[in-house]
Amino acid sequence: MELTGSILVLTGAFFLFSAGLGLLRMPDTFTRIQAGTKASTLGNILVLAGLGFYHPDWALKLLVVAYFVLMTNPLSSHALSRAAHAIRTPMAPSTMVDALREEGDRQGNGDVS
Amino acid sequence: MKAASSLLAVLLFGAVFAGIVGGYGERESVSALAEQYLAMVPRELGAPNVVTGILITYRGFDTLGEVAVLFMVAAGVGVLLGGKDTTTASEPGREPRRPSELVGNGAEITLPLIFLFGAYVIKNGHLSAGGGFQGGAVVASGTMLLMLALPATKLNHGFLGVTESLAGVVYVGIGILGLVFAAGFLDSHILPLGEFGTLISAGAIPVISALLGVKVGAELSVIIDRFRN
Amino acid sequence: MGLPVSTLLMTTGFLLVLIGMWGILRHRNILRIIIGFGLFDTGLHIVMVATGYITGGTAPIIDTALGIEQATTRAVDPVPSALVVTAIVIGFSVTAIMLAFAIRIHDARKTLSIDALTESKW
Amino acid sequence: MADMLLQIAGVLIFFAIVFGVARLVIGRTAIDRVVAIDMLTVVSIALIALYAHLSGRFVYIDVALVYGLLSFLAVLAIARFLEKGP
Repeated sequence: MELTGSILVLTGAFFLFSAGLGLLRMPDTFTRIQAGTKASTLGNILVLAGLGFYHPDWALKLLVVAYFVLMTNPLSSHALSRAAHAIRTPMAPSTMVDALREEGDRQGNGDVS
Repeated sequence: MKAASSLLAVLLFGAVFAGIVGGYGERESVSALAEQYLAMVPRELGAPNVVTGILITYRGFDTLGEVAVLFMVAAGVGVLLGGKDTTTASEPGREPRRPSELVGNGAEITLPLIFLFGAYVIKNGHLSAGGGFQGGAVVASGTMLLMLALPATKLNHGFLGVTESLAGVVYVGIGILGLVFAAGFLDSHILPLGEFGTLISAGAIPVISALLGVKVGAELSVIIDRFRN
Repeated sequence: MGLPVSTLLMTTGFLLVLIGMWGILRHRNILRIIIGFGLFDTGLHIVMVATGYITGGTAPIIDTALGIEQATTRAVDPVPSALVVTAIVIGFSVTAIMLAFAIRIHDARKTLSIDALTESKW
Repeated sequence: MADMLLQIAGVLIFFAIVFGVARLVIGRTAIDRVVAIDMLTVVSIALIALYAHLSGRFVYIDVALVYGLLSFLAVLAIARFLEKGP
């Protein structure tokens, strides 16, 4: 039981570590947003699940925290990346497709909203 | 010249602070007053959270004054900013961008959770980390999310004002009841202590905590709404 | 193991105070001055909490992990914590009033620089 | 065994925080810094939960929840502020 919990915590910590690494190493803002958000959300939930194995009586509160992070973290990074797109943050030279810009052009206004 | 004098001032303060930190040894035990509080709050008041016990009962006057300060701030911000919201809101051509649909829907999912958590923090003020002020701040941050994600919503200032005033009046009324039925103003022994560590316990502390939470939440919501333009 | 916790906390708090003081003294924009004030405030809160820490202390909330008998020996000093709750509320109030004044100044002068406020000098 | 795994996890989380702070310091645009703050908050929630386990106090979990709530609101507000453009 405890071994399962600690392995889950270790996996989560590895994902958090890779989130930090991606945040530092990725070439432009948008890739940093996706690296920082996805990996850290998964890592956080894994750490909380591992702690749930240690303390089964804390499980409900840990579940609430995990649910909250799962709901809010993608939301805030979505708003952030939309803002970054709106103020024309430069993208990495290797970017091929800008779907949000194309959608805005198709609707006839340059300003995507 | 000005930069040099500012730097000098900051460096002087830095030297003073360095002296304070260098001469400070970490304490090994709490002071006599704190030991008294730590021993008396669970036994006399029946509240597991010592900080809430101190804030609501032993320093009840202070908390009452604090709530009065918040009330004055709400009134002052209303006086400073209240008269102009009708002119700037209807200004054409400066329509703010609507937040995306995802943010709106996400806020609708998260808002009940936040308000529920605020109520939880308020009601668990005497058991766990929390209390009236903290829970009120959580409720007010829910209001802030409402304004960020759904900008078209209007707050009912009249209702919030009446709620806040009622909570304040009942708070002072409980204080006077303490004067009549127990040892002094804002004494929490007017209700039975109950079983230690349960939700309905610790005398009047949960009631006062709930009133504080309602009052602080309403006041902070009004203040935040005033700053929206 | 290393430095005591309260020394680390006090160093952090005093550094925040110095950064806030530098911001208050050197910036001409009112919003930046208000942010400097906020840093100053937060740093002082950290210092106040640090003075209440005792070695190996834990939160002064009595539950299954901290019995009534252990409370006087293992819990941290609750008095600075209670003071900091008050201080946070007062700091919030002062910040709200300052921001309201900043909005009024921006309405009247169309600028946020304190160089525009000339007539109140003595 | 389990304790050693937890210690390794603590070291990994420490390095995640170091990388986040590095991005916070060198980040070229304001958005980069906000992303770093957001990531640091989520890492801190995990760290607070881990600390609650290590010290055996249930009450610290509430702190993590409040922390996540405040960071979420701050990032939304900053995104809305930045969206209006300079």
